[in-house]
Order: sequence, then C-alpha cells, then structure tokens
Amino acid sequence: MADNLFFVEPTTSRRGFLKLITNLMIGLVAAVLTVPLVGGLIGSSFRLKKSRWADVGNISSLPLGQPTSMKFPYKTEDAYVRETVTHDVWVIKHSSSELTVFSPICPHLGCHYNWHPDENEFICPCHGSVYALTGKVLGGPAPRALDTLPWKLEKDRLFVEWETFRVGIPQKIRT
Amino acid sequence: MADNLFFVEPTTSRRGFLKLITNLMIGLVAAVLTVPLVGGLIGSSFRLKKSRWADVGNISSLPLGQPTSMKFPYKTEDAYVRETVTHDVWVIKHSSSELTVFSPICPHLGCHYNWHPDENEFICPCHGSVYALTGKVLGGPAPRALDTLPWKLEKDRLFVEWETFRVGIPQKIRT
Amino acid sequence: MLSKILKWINERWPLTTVIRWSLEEEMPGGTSYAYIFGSCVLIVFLFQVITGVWQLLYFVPTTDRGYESLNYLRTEIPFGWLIHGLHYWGASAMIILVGLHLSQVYIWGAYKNPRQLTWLIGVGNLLLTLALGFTGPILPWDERGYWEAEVAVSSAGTAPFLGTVARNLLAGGTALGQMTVSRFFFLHVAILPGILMAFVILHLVAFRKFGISGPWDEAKRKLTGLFWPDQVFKDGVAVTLIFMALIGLSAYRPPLYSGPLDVLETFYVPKPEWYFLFFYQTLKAFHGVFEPIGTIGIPLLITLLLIFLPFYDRSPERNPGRRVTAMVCYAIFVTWVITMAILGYYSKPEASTSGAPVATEATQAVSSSAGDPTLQNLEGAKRGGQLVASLGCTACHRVNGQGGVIGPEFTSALLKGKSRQWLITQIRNPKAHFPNSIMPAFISATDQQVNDIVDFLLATAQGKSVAAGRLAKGPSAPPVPAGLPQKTTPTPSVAPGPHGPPQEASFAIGNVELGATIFHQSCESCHGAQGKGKVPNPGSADGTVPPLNPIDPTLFNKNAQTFVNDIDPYIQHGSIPEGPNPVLHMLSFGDSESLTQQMIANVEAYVLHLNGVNRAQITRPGLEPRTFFWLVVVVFGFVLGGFWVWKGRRREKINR
Amino acid sequence: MLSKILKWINERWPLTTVIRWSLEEEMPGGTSYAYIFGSCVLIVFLFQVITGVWQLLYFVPTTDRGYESLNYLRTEIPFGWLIHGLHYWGASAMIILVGLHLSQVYIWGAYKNPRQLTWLIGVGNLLLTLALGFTGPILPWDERGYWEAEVAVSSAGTAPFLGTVARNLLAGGTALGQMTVSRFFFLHVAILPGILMAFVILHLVAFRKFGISGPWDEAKRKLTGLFWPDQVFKDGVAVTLIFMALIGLSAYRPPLYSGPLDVLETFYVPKPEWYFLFFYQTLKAFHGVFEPIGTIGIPLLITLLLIFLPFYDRSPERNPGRRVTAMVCYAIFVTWVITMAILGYYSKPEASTSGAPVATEATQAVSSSAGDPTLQNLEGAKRGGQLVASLGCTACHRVNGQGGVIGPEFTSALLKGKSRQWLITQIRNPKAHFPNSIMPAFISATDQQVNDIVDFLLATAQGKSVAAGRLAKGPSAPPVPAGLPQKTTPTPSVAPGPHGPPQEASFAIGNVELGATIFHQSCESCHGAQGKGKVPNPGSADGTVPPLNPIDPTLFNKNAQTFVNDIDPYIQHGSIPEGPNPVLHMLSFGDSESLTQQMIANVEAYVLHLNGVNRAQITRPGLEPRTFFWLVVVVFGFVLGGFWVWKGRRREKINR
Repeated sequence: MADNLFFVEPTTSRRGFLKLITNLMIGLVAAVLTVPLVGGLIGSSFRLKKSRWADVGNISSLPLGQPTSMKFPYKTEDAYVRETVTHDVWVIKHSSSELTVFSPICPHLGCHYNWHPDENEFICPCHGSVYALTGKVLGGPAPRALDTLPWKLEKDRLFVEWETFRVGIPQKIRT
Repeated sequence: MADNLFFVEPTTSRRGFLKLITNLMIGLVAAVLTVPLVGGLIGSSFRLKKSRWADVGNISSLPLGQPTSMKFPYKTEDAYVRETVTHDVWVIKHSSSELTVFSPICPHLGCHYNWHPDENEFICPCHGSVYALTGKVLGGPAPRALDTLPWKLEKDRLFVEWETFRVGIPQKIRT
Repeated sequence: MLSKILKWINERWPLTTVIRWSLEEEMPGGTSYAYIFGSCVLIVFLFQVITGVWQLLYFVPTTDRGYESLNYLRTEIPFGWLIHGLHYWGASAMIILVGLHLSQVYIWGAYKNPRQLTWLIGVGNLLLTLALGFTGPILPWDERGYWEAEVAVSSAGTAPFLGTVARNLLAGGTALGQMTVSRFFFLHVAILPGILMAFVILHLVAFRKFGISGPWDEAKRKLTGLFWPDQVFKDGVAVTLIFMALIGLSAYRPPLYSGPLDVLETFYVPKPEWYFLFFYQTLKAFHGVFEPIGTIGIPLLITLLLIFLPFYDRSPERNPGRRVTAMVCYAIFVTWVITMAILGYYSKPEASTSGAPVATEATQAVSSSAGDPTLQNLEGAKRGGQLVASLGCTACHRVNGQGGVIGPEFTSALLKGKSRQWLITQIRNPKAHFPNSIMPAFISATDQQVNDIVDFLLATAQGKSVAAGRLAKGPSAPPVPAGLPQKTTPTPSVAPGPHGPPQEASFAIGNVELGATIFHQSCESCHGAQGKGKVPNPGSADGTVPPLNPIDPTLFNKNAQTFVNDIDPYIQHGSIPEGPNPVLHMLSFGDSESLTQQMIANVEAYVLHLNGVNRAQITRPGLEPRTFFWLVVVVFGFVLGGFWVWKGRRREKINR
Repeated sequence: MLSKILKWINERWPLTTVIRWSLEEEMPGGTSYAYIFGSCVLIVFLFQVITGVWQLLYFVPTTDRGYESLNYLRTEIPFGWLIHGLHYWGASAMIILVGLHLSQVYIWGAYKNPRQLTWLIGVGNLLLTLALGFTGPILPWDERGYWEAEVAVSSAGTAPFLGTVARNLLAGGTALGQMTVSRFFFLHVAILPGILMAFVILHLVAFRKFGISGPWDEAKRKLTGLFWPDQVFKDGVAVTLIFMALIGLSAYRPPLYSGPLDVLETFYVPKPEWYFLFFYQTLKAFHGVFEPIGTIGIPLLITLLLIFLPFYDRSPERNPGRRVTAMVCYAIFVTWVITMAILGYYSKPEASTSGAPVATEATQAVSSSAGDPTLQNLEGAKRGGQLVASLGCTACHRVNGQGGVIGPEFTSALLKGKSRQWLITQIRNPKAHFPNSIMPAFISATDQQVNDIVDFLLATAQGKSVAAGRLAKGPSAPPVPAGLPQKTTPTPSVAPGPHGPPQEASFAIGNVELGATIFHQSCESCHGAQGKGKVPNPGSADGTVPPLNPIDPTLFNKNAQTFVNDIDPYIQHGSIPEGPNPVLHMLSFGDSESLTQQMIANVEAYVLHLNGVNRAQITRPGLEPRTFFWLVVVVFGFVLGGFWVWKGRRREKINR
C-alpha cells in the first residue's frame, strides 16, 4: 500500500532510513520554498499608504453651510504605478475657519454619493444610503456616518489629508 | 489498433458512418477555431506604421558640412500605448536649402552610431561598422549605407518623416 | 506506412493504450443526449484555455492599459472580436453546462456510492468554474471590472474574524489598485486554470473507474452502447451546435463596453455577470450585521450541502420518482436561482441621480425672499455688468435683450426678492438651489467678481439700468464653467471653431448608456433632447445651436475613430460658433475639467450612437462578424448535410 | 484511520497505482549519482513553474512598466528577491542540468534502440528549455531585454525567403514595441511552459516503458537497485544542494539591474545570458551574406544532428570506450561551446565611444588657422562679452580673470589664428573639433548671439579688451547646456540650492556601470574622477566643486530612495552654489534634456555606489538575503545532520 511507501515504521533497515531522510529532505526544501511564496502572497497587502496633505484649493468663496464638491489633483503611488489623479471631497464651510470635510466615498460599499439640496440629504445612488448634512445616517444600508477627513487651513487654502477607510463596517478604520 | 479507431474504410455500417461524420465535425470545428487563432497571431505584424512629419527644429544655426545630432519630441502610437518620446536624427547641412538627414539607427543591427570628427567617420559602438560622412560603408559588418530620411524645410524649420528600416539586410526596406 | 509508424511508436510509447483508455468504454443502457454535458464542459474548457492564452498576445493586466489593450484586440486585430467573444460567451456556456451536468448527475442519482469521489471532485470543478467566471470580468479594470472587484473585496471583508486579512490579501493592499488587478490576473490566468486542469484529470480518472451510472431502471441497463463512436457523435453534435452558438453570440451580442474606469462617476450601476445575478439579488436582503450571512454564509452553506450530499444521502435509490425530497429541494433551488436572477436583472438601483428635470424653484424662493437687497456700489454693478458678459453668463442668460435663452432672462421680475446671499450661493453653487441645474458653479471667480455681479443683479432687480458688457469677440477667454480653484493653466484664446488636438478621451471606447446619462445632464440644454437640436442661439450664423443628431456632415465620418477625432476637440476645448455675436458657446468641458476624460469618452460614444456609428466599431474584423457567422453556418450545413445525404445514398445503393 | 481513507480512495481512484507507477522501478546495475540529472531537471522545472507563476503577482508585461514592476517585486516585497532570484538562477541551473542529462545519455549510449523516442522527446525538451531561457530575460524590457529582443528579431529576419515574415511575426509588428513584449510573454508564460509540461509527461511515460539503460557492461547489470528510495535519496541530496545553491546565488549574486530602457543610449553593450555566449561569439564570424548561416544554419544543423542521432548511429554498442568517433565529436562540441563562451564573456565591443580623453586639437587647428579674423562690429563684441557671462560660458572658461577653469581661459594666445567659422563651429558643435569635449553645443542660441560671441572672441584674440559681463546673480537663467531648438519651456529662476521635485529618474533603478560611463563623460570634469572632487570653483563659498565621493553628509542617506530623492533635484534642475560669485554651476541635465531620465537614473545609481549605497537596495527583504541563506544552511545541516547521527546511533544500539 501507498502508506508503506512513505510512512515507514521506525526501522533499522538501510532502506527505511533512506525513506525517512529523503522525506525529511523533501519536507525541508518544500518548507523553505513556502517562505518566499507566502511572502509574495502577503506582499504589501497590509502596508498602509502614506497619506499626504493635498492642496484642495481656496475656500474663501465657498457658500456657508452648503456642501460643495471640490476636486483637486493628487499624486498617487500605487505600488509601481505613479500617476496624478483627480480626487474630490465634500466641503461644508461653517465659518471662515470652521469646516467639515467628508470623504466622497460612501461607507457602505465604496460608491460616490451626491448631495441632494432639495431634500437636504446626501444620497448614494448605488444602494440608497441617505446621510444628513452632518454625515449622520438617515436611512439605507450604510453601517456608519460619512467619513470626515483631517484638514487644515493655510490662509484660506484648504489642505486635506487624503485617506480611505474600510467600507461596509460600523468602525472607521483606515485602509 | 488505433488507426482502426479513426480511419475507417468506407463502410455502410452505422458505426463506420458515425465515426466518419464525427471526425468531420471535429475537423470542421478545429478548422474554424484555427481562423481566429491565426488572425490573432498575425495581428498587426504586417501593418506599417503611418509615418508623420515631425518638427525637428531650426537649422539656421547648424554648422555647414558637419553632422549634428538633433533631438525632437515625437508622438508615438505603439498599438494601444501612446507616448511622446524623444527621437534624434543626424543632420548635415550642405547649404541653407540642402541637407542630408540620416536615421540614427545603424543598418547593421539597430544600434545608435556616433560621429567621430577626428576620424571623420560615423562609427557604431556595437559591432564596429564605419560610415563616411556621405553614409557610405567604410568598414565593419554593415550591409548597406546609412539610411536617409525624407525631409522638408519650412522657413528654416526642418521637418523629418520619421521612418525605420529593416536592419541587417542590403536593401532599405521600411518597417 | 502509417500503421508501421504507429507500431514503432507503440513499441516505445503506449499511444494506443491511452487512446483506448479514453475512447473504449461500454455504456450500460446505451448512449444518450443526457450524457453530453460532461464532454461539452471539457471541450468548452479547452476552448477557454486556448482563447484565454491567445488573449495574452494583446491584453495586459494593468490599471491604466487593461481596457485599452483588450479593446485593441477586439477592434484592431483580425478575428480579435471572435477570440474575445468566444472566451466571454464560452464562460457563460461553461457555467450553464456545468449546471446542466450537475443537474443530470443529481437527478440520475449518479453521485451515490461508489461515485462519491467523482462527485466531490465535480463540486470542486463547479467552484473553480464559478471562480474563473467571477475573476475574468475584473481584469480589464474598466467600470465593470473595478466595481466587481470592489464588491468581491468588500464581501471578503465582511467575513468574521478574518475579514480584514482576507480583504487585504485579495486586494493586495489596503485599497484597490494595480496589486488587485495583478492578483486577479494571477488567479484567473495561472492558479485557477491550473487547479481546474488537474481536477479535470482527477475527475476523468475517477469517472473511468466506474463509467456512467446509466439508467436507474435495471432492465434498461442491459442494452449497452459504445462511447466511441456512438456517444462521441452525440457529444460532437452538441459541441458543434454550442460552437456555432458562441460564434453567433460573439457576432450578434458582443460583450458590453462598460467604459473606462472613473471612480468619480456616480452613474454606473455595478451589476455582476448574469450567472451571479441571483446571488447579487439575494444579498440585498442582508443588511448591517446580517451582511456576512449573505456574503459568506450562503455560499458556504450551499458548498457544504453539495460537498456532503453523497454522505447524508446514502440511500442507494437512484430513481428520481422515488426521491421526492431530493427532487423538491432541487426544484426549490432552481426556482430560487432563476427568480432571483430575473429580479436582479430587472432591478433598478434604489436611488437615482437623474431625477425630474424640473426643480422646486418655488419652495426655494420662499426661504430667501426675505433678504433686503441693498445696492452697495454702483461702480461694482458696472463692473458686474462687464463680468456678466466676460465670464460667459450671457451665453445662457439674456440681459438687456442680449444673450442666451437657456437660463432665465435677468429681469427685475426674476431677481426681485432675492437676497445677496441667495445670489452669491446661486453663482457659487447653483445646485444648492436647483439640484438639476446645469448652470456651472463659478468657484474660480474671485469674491470681488461675484460681489460685482451680485451688485449688478441687485441693481437690475431694482430696475436700475446698468449696461451689461458686450461679449468680447475674437481672442478672448472662453466661458469656463466649473472651477478647480487651484487650476491656473492659462485659458487659450478662442477663435471660431474648435482648438487644439483631440485628448485622451478620443482613444477610449466609452459606454453609450453612461454617455446618454451624462448627455442628458450636461449637453441636452443646448443640443436638445437626443441631440436633435433646434435650441436657438441668437447672434450665431445658424441661429440655432448645431444639432448633433444628425450631426454636421463635415464632422460625420463612418470611421468611428475619425468621427471621434472630429468632435473631441469641440468637447475638450469648446468653440465659439460663427456669426456676428453668438450668445451660446460650446463650453470647454475637457480643459475646464467639468467632465472627466472618461465621461467625455462616454458622451462621444453616445453622440456616435445617435448618428448610427458604433464607437466600438471593429476596424479590422478579418471578416465581418455576422458574415463570418453565416459563412460558418453554411459551411457546416453543406459539408455535414452533404456528407449525410451522400452516405445515405451510398448505403441505399448497396442495400438495394 | 489514514489507511482506511486510503482504502476508500483507492476503491474509487487508482491513487496507489499511480504512486507505484512513479516510484516502483527496478534499476539494473543499481542506483547512481550519474542518474540524478533527469530528476533534478524535473524538480527545478517545478521550481521554475512555481516561482514564475508567483512573479505574475507583481510583474506586468508592458514596455513602460515591466522593469519597474519587476524591481518592485525584487526590492519592496518580502522575499521577492528570492522569488526572482530562484527563477533567474533556476533557469541557469535547468540549462546546466539538461546539458548534463543529455551528456550522460549520450555517453551511456542510452539514446539507442529501443529508446529513440525518449531521446527525440528529450531533444524537444532541450529546445524548449533554451527557448524559455532566451525569452525570459526579454520580458522586463529593460536595456538587456530590449537588446536581446532586437537580436532575436533581427536574427529571425536573416532567414532566407521567410525572413521578413518570421521577423514581423516574432516582433508582432514592423518595429519592436508593446506587441513584441506581449508576444514573448505569451511564449514564455503560456506556450513554451505548456508544451514543455506536455513533453515532460511524454518523456516520463516513454522513459518508464524501458527504464534506465544502466551500465553498458552486461556483468554489472545483474545488480539491481530500487528507484524508491535508493535513487530518490541520491536525487534528493542533489536537489537539496541545488536548492541551497540557488538561494546562495540569489543572495550573493542577484541578477543584474541593466537599467531602464533608453534606445538613444549608445553605451549599453548587449550580451546574451551566459548560456548563449558561445553562440553570440560564434555569430561574430559570419558577416553579410553569410550571416544566415550563423543565425539560422548553425542552430538548425545542431538540432538536426541531435534529432537524427539515434537514426544514423544505429550500432547497438553502448560502451563509450568503443565509440571513439562519438566521444571525439562530443569532446569537440563541448570544447567549442566552452571556448566560445569564455571568449564571448571577455570580448569587448569592437569600437568604443569612450576613447582617450585628449583630442587631437593640433591637427584641427592647422586646418582652420588660415582664417583671417576681421572684427565686424565692436558693438557686437560688447554684446558678446555680456553673453559670455549670461549664457554660462564663464562657468567653465576664465575671461579677463573671471570664470571657471574647466575649459581653457579665453586668452589672445588661445584664440589667435582661429577663424570665424572655426569659432562658430566650436560654439555650435564642439564635438566637431574635440570629440570628447564636454562643452555643451549651443544650438539654441540665435545666430546673432553666436556672431556676437565670436566678435567678442575675435576681439580678445586681437588683444582688444572688451569687458565680459558679470554673471547675473539671483533669479537669472541658468546655463542651458544642450539645446532642443524647439524646446521653449521657460527656464525656471535659480536661487542657490536645487529646485523642484525629483523627477521620473528617481524612481528607476539604474545600472551602475552605465552610470560610470555617463559620469565619466558628463560629470567628471567638475566633480573629479570617481566624484572625488577637488575641482576649484572660484567665487563659491567652498572654493571647490562639492565632491560626490564621499558626498555632503546632509545629502547622504542609507536609504537608497531617500538618497536618490536628495540628489535627483540637483541633476534635474541644476543649482547655483552658495558664495559671492561662484563660477561653476551645477547644470540642469534633466530640464535641458542633455541627459535622458534613464541616463540620470544610471548616474544616480553610480553616485550611490560611490557612496557605498546600493541603488537596488532591498527595502523589505523579509529576511536579509545572506542571513536567510546561512539560516537555511544551518537548519538543513542541523536537521539532516542531526537525524543522520541519531539514526546512526539507534542502529548501532540495535545492532549491538
């Protein structure tokens, strides 16, 4: 039987010894080979991207209390792919120094939501999540409020630290 | 024997008929499938790139009778990859309206040659082909003279039709 | 000669043995068209391997070139449309055939002792086939691919305990990107087909150990047929028909061009391939904490039920008539899958951005009519009057009898009762008042400019006449609709006609449906519904905005790429129509970034569609797809039919 | 339990039969270390498949991202260096092992009847292995990859009659490009491994039909050994040693970084992998019309000789001692291969651009000294004096006691006898007079400017004193060395220090040797040989040009990427040193396009190398390569050695 071929009882016979040590060698080589394979599979999967402050633009002319979608160019570094892409954020200006900056990504499943001023709500077209101006969930499958982003002002210029968060869970966890 | 399985003598038996018609069906399907496979292999292999006139630059300041390497940006279209690259040509100004424009590609095996003014020769560093100022082969493995490129002048601006030619053969054949 | 060579080979390599092993099989109960599915799956899988490998000649798995490289294969390579079409529709065929094969095995009770192992390996094949069907559409990283990856990765993330780990490993990072594409490529091109090939061999070896189970009726089992040629003939007929169907589908139903990826675009509604629609629809029932039950629990449960089927259903009874529970379960399952798939197919997203075009202006006006307009500065109003022209307001709004008719005329009646703040908001963020307004947000204007315009409008409201500036002619700044506040590239001078070369958008094959949505939002107000035009443009030579359907014959071209190259500059850079004083200008949607290049590509696909030109036109088909299909049908018909007739005659002759 | 499961499986699937088939083999004449090569090839091929597939997780086959994606795997992924290293060195190991396997079969006469078919398939395996070894290095499309592809495609093009067809089909177009990469990817990743796998199976089945041929001495054949475990143990020892060697090579001899592709660069000398050096060297003997004999004829002849070997050498004699002709042929062939490989390895390109740094100035001066300098215009000479400063001439040349020392001082002695035309040429195209001159060609200056400078120089030659302008300080235009005449980007204003962000070059891993060549040509004159500095820079705060070896500690960084980011802006954008009136400036090699980004990447790699930092530094090795290698050695030694000793003791104990 096949098991006799590999799994020899402790034996003093030369062949038994050869079987054992051969299996041991094969096992060791396989084990060592597994190391780079696992390394390659993990790769950079758990490496957080460095977030950078991005210059989003001048906010002096934004209306008060109304969400405005602001687009800005952002230098991305996705492994070995480097590009300048356009990102956007929703900015609500409360006063000249007080803002709320929302990530444009719906915390439900990652779609981009829109502001519906007639209903005074953010609504996501994908699965119908509804959020208040404050980001609070008003309806739909969203598991948490809209994600705010860190921001700072430098003489009316808004800088935002572009971050993304895991979607679909109640906690706001950076990705 | 295996041949009996496939190659049945003309027979009126039902099974012989089935064998024949089944082989025929398999053959037809395989033949039709071969069509796209051959099409995919040939692809755009024999499609000449459209050459375009490229603005190489102002030649009014070039020295007379001396080869000058002129670089210029060229919009390439390589299948679905579109990029602007820098090409160069060797330009020899004979008079304000008479020029020679050499492709920078050695006709031997596609390297880029250099001008060696102390020897008054073009020399290719890869396999040592030597050319005169006129492009004539003076030595080395080169199968033909340097390739000239079509050019035209528009008010001192040199336009060159960038073309490449097959290397390693005595004939100048566009690629 | 041939037999001598065969003999020589057979003495050195067991060729005949291998052929015999694969072909010589007795089939208890005779051959049947019920048994074709296994062979068909095998052959279609072979097609998939070949067409898949061939696509590597052109397709590259990168985020920036995936879609374009696939489209190059599909439109520029002879029979590239067929290579991709066969692979795309082959996937569907394979899933259908695996389903039918599984159903046949289930109904015939063929999974029972001693064929448990064959069944187990078969379940593995089902899972691998589904995994291949899922990972494939992701690879081009177009709109469809990206969103399917997003759903896959998010679903993995809902797994308890290991959610984050599974999610990140699948995405190859903390966010979707190049690593994700490479991972799915790795799975789809190497790992999954490799395992499936091994499993197919295991499955075949296991199958050959006991052969087919045959009819459950012991009496019928006495008849025996031969696998070769009797069953292979039936298999061949089926494969031939499937092959022709795949060519027909490739010709008449080419795979969708979902459009280049634009994560900012909110119009695309991600839906999976049809074979996962039932699951997509089912998932909608699970929200919040119950989500993992849908995303992980249901697939896991079905898989476990399938795997352990031969172990909990151990009765040797194979007759479906006596296996009522099994048949009822089957019927319920199939009904569920089909119902959900149909519901999923027809389901609309739960909320839509394309609402009614008429806004509730009245409700908004009330809240802002209280403002007391005070004229701060007559000088400001004068400057504002100039700005109204120079910033392009008069392209849409009529002022002092001059200007466009897209927006309302600036009359005192219109403006009366509007507060300064309301007007500022209207200029800065028109959608705040009218969500479906097509008026661009003038974010890039300075506060001073906006104040001046508001002064002018307030003066107009009070009936004071302040001359609006005349639109500067010739090389003046074009109206820039939306503003990237930080964008400071100088706006090029604009003379009549479009300016500058076609941009990136002109190379991408857009999605007609997405284009229609964007057209509706951004283009319809000037070019009319479906581009049929007839919108007046006073001061232009034509008197109306040029219609796009049909388009100016000088722009039209039967060649899609030339057509796009003709119209792209207008959309990118805008243009001023000829005429003494045209009120409406074509806006520079590209330069101003008010539409992304991907959106423009979609709009262009739609405009071409309106003019009867397919943006995804196949420029080098080898043979026209439909011609090729009918050619194949005719050739197959003549050769096989002819052979049939000829053989039939010969047989008759001999028998006579 | 285990045996019960095995029994259940065996009743349903012939598992034990398959295992027995692969392991139970009697070996006439006993086992031998001479027989290990076949097994070793098989196992190394398995390694190649696994590591090859794993590279797909990162590598993408595009012209623009291939090299970078591979480098990402090698430097940023844990054990990525090992995955790539194993694959790279595994290819070499496989070719050596196939060669040894073939040699053993040849010497033992094992190809003779009845094993002709096994031999034929084996020749196929050899060709496939060589094809894989050839196509692999092309894929990253770096300097090496591109030039190997160029040679391959050109060689195919020399074929008679079908040359152009073969060439275009291999390149996927009329010129090298993305289609070429995709084609070699298709071959290397799908077609060739697929066929090789099938051939390996055919080979094994054919081999098992007759087993090993064993010793030629009939007497020795009576002894028999067993494949398992006797031979497998020997195979295992060999595989273990090979595996450790591959890890060691990956750690101590990582594959070369040949630098990003730059088709304009003339310094790279394409040489094939070592296993094709003999062929490369042989080819040099065939020129012109004889070229196809070398490129097509020789490989074809060798292949045919190998294929038909068992058919023209039909004598059953296997003892090498009695097969003198065969052995002599073998010796000649091996000697040829090794000699040519060594010659090829040490061969230099036939001409070199890096000639002697001293030009034959004297020979040139003669021909041009006849010119009669006439001072056309004193105003021009005055303007020229200003230009000498503002165009940056004084960065290198001393004029009126002011300026650099890189070029000769503008004295009347130096300039005497130079004609106007000679001076114009010198300014427009310095290499025309001095081929190794580092003086930039002032193509972008206008004719008027050049005339003015020449006027100034002629005036100087005549001893007339015309004041040279003082170098403008602060925000003035930097010296622009080479000129793209049509390049009109405004030169940025330059204050001390570098300006602007790192560019493209900073992300690419350059080739140190190419960098050294470029450094020698473009940097050495200011920064000294090997960057050791000490070149005076009057007017700068330091008094000398900063050395690069060692570099300013504020720029140095142990992290290669940070180091590059620190120095790249200087090379791209240039800089003016601090100090009251520095004569020498760092030129803006990148902005002026006098060096390509790829060249700059190479220079940066060289500068880092001078400072003891590896540009291709592995930032996330998982474990340091050398540490990992020694860890593996120690673990293998301890476990296997320990087991050996323990078993030995036990056996002794029992035997006692």
